[in-house]
Amino acid sequence: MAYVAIRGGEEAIAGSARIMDALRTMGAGDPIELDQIERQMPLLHTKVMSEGGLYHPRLAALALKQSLGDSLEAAFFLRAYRSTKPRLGETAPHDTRGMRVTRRVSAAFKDIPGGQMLGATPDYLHRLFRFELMDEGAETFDEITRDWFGNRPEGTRPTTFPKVLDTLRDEGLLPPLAEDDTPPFDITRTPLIFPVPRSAQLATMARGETGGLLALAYSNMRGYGDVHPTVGELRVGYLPVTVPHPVTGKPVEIGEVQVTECEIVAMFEKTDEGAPVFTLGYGACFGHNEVKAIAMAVLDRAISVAAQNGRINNPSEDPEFVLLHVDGIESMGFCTHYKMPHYVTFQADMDRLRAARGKAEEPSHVSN
Amino acid sequence: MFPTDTMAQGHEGAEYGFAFLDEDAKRELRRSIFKAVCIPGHQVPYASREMPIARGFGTGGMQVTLALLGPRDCVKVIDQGADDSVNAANIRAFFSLTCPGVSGTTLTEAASVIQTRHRIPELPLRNDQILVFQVPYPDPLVLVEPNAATRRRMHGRADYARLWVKLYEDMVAFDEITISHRYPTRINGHYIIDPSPIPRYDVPKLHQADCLYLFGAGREKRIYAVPPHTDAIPITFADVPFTVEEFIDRKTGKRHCCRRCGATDSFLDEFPDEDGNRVFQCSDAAYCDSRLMQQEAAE
Amino acid sequence: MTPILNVEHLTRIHGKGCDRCLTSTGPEHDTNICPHCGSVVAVADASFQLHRGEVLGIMGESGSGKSSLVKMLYFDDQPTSGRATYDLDGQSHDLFSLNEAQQRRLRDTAMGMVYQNPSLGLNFDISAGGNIAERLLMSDELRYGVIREKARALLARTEVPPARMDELPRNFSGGMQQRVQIARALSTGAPLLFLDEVTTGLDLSVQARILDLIMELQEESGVSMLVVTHDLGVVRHLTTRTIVMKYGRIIESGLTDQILEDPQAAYTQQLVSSAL
Amino acid sequence: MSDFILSVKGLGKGFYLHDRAKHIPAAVGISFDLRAGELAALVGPSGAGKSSLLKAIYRSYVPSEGVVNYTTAAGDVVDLAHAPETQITALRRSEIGFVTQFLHCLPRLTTLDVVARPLLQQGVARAEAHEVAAEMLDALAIPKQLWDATPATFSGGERQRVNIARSFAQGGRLMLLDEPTASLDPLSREKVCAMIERAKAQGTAMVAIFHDMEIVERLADQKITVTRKAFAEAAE
Repeated sequence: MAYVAIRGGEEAIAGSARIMDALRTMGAGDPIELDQIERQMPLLHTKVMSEGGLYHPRLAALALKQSLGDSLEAAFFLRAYRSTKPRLGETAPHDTRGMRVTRRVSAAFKDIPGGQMLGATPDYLHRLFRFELMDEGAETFDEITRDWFGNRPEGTRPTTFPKVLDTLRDEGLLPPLAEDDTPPFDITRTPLIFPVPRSAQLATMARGETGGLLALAYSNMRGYGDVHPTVGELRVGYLPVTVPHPVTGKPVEIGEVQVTECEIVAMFEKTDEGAPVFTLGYGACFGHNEVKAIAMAVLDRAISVAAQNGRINNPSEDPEFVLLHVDGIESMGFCTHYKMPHYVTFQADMDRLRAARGKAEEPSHVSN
Repeated sequence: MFPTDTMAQGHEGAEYGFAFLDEDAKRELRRSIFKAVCIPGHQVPYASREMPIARGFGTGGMQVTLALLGPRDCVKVIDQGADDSVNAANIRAFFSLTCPGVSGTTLTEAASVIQTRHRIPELPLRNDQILVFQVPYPDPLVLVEPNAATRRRMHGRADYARLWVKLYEDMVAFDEITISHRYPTRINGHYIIDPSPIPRYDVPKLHQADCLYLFGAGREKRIYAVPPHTDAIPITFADVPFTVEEFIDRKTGKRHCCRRCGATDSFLDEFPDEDGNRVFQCSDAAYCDSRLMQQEAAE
Repeated sequence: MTPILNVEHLTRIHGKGCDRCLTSTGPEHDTNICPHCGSVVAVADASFQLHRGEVLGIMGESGSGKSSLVKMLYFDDQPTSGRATYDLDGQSHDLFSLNEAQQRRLRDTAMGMVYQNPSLGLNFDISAGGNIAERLLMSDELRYGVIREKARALLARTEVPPARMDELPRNFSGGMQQRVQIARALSTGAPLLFLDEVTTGLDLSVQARILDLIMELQEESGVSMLVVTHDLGVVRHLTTRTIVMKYGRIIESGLTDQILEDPQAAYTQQLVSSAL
Repeated sequence: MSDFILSVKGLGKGFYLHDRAKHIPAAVGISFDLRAGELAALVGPSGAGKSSLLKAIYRSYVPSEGVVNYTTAAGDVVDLAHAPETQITALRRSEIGFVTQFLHCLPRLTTLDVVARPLLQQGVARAEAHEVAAEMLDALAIPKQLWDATPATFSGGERQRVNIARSFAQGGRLMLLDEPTASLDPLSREKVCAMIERAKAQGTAMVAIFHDMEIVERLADQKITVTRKAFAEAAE
């Protein structure tokens, strides 16, 4: 009997878990190594850390392995793990001028101080299959690696670069950076009660789901909005992380995290001081995820414009609309929950429908 | 004790501390719970943590329960009134995994904390019991106002006319108030709450109860409470009485009864049997079982 | 006799404002934007009284501050400075020193507003009757039968066919939407009504019928009205006294026939002669 | 207490047109006193400013100079030239009437309602107001079948008579009449004159302009000659 089969859920769950595990292992040859996930799928791997809001390369790889490669589920593992850990300290704010840059481009200027640096990007690669990758061996990997290290361009390129936007600031085309010592809004310790400060806006998007951010930013780009961004600078690299020493209080470098950062320059606006200036949108996230950083920068700008004008014209400009809907863990979870039983509420629905139909069927019923 | 082998993550249990959450998180939750009890019906925001089950599956209720549980507690988990539906089983397994020492039960009268989704048990709860609701939408005003900032202002001013307008429009269209569950209920004369998707049948149980009711919304990050001996009045018109599901057989004019235990005083699940007949059965499995046991003992 | 509404030195400046805003704007400077700080002086030092049962016109072109004035009195906006007292049943309410809940209560029960744009005054997603019901519910009427009857009677009085009371006002003509707004504004029997360009944008024949309706209702109920308009015809039809505004200032006030037939200020003369 | 209902001293009216920076010469100040039941006729050449002075008494025009002392039913003396607008409004509603040739009325009201309206505004019961209105319409020979129609559809003469009916229905202590008989046929003119005589007999004081000197001679107790100030004098 179908209804009774639902009862006894514990066995059903145990069975389901066994099938999932079998799915992961049956006929799959050698188990995939965590290192392999981290090294051979770095973009997927860092996306999981970014959306999970936890920079833990090893657990991120484990999460991907355990979730059968589902990036939302994997990010979810990291988030849930976070909930069990106390907070031991806070890092100081980091200046991305100190980033060890592996890629930086500007769409605004041909020549930028330090030069453009294309780095690793699929942007200009043809999406044509390289069928030989179907059959690579360990020796092929070694060969490619040797070739790369052996033929690297000569010279002493710097690893850190000045920010492109500083040039615009020097010229007065961008407003000077305002000194602001307000501690940033901590979205992991405080719920969003609107209106929220910009730091809450940025933090929420920094661990937002790439696809969600992209969809909303794209709506703005396509005409449901008018940010019209120019990528002032997009950089990818490694940012040293420092924490105050527990005893001396001096900043100590404890490692580095991979970060993608995007600053967009948007249409200029009038200021109280008179001369118009460009406006900025900022995006940054863990790992190498340029689409996410650009989308975030566009949304940051869109929300700020609306806040400034006191008028929301498009969904992408509404902080509540954007910030409450870009979190992948929350949206995925809520979508999933509709699969759970809703017998009671459906029973209640039927009761109301029958009552309403009963009224409608009564011949004596006169609509008033 | 709970069976511990039903979760895929089971073998990792040792990696986690008592009640899963870190102590700071639990302390924050308890502060929010106190505040919610002090201001009946007010939605207290809190920094909802991610749970290892998905949003929408009861993460809010779980966090409240985890903040309450101590090693001497006895916990019961129900979903749709049943202890062994998949979600209830899953959450109970999680408690057993992460809360060593806490005992589990399916008996309503034996539990100190009951976590529930969509039902209030048939057996009246005592003043030493807490019922924790899983809440998908904490704010009844979402029906009439999409903007959260505006809704907060409306709650502060007890500005609820638009909810009544919704009832008015219902009456105009159907000559009935068609809200079947999540029935807006006014607490202590001020705040109106969404009592979670319990059926209308359960709403009167909130009023002047002996037990404490706590509501946890994980995704929406709100906790609220109906303390013991507090007014909880479903909103309606002075001349349109609030009604509950009656399970009247329209052919016979009599109330349907549970096909297992014969109860005529419980909320019933309705479903087709193998022959396609509509049959009815207690939604509260523990209630149904205890009636059956009493009947067996009497025979 | 005390006036029902006494407005003293009401000022509204949009922007950060400076101490030269008031002396650098106005009709004599031909602007309401402060040249020193760029703030917009919407209303400056406006004082007037509305007497019980009186229909007072506030006339001016767009940007004159007439709508801003009424918005403040209806609590849609906050004044920068100034005072207004509302005398209700012998009790005087200092409008801008009330707390938000008191203001809302007063607005919901003792004031009515009819906006030019019906979408501001009506909820288009609920029925015409529902819009009336909302006001009645705000004033604590919780009997469905009574609400239904009152809504029906009010709509009938404002000539909305009873058969349409359960339809959404978004499907109504502009004139019919205004009738619903008027019914809603009148629903609580408030002794004070604000009308903001209520006939602007309607067909001439519809305008005339709405004005007649308003006039009849005024005579029936004796409600005091503040009628904001740029239309001399509306002023002539409805009001006994008129205030003329320009760049946020009251530049002239008087009996309506005097304002129309013997205007004193240069601006009013121009306004009247250009309309004739 | 004065036994005058109206005491006008040095009332003059001129205009200043801002856009042309031009003074329009004013009517010379006039003075006269008026008792209950008396009619003062303003006479003088066309363009001398008779209408302007009449409107200045009613305060449709702002008087340029002079005093217009009116004794109210309650016995107070009010200078209409300077009284607050609310007081003017109150007096217009209950004591002071103005009759022009032109009728402004609500297009939806029936003729009977148009005439009864001022009484209704004074708070007179509907039935009683309609009775008085019917009497007035009857006296001015407006055919009964027209009473339910709106005057908006009437001929000029009919409208004028409806307007007069309305003013006399309201009655009052002081009536200001601006060419009430102009362009009426002889029969109607006679009816209006009779009505004026009747009102006088009932004690209504009146200030009137008639283009027909015969009527002036017949009805006026005093004639006030209005002349225009010399241009040079006005421009000072």
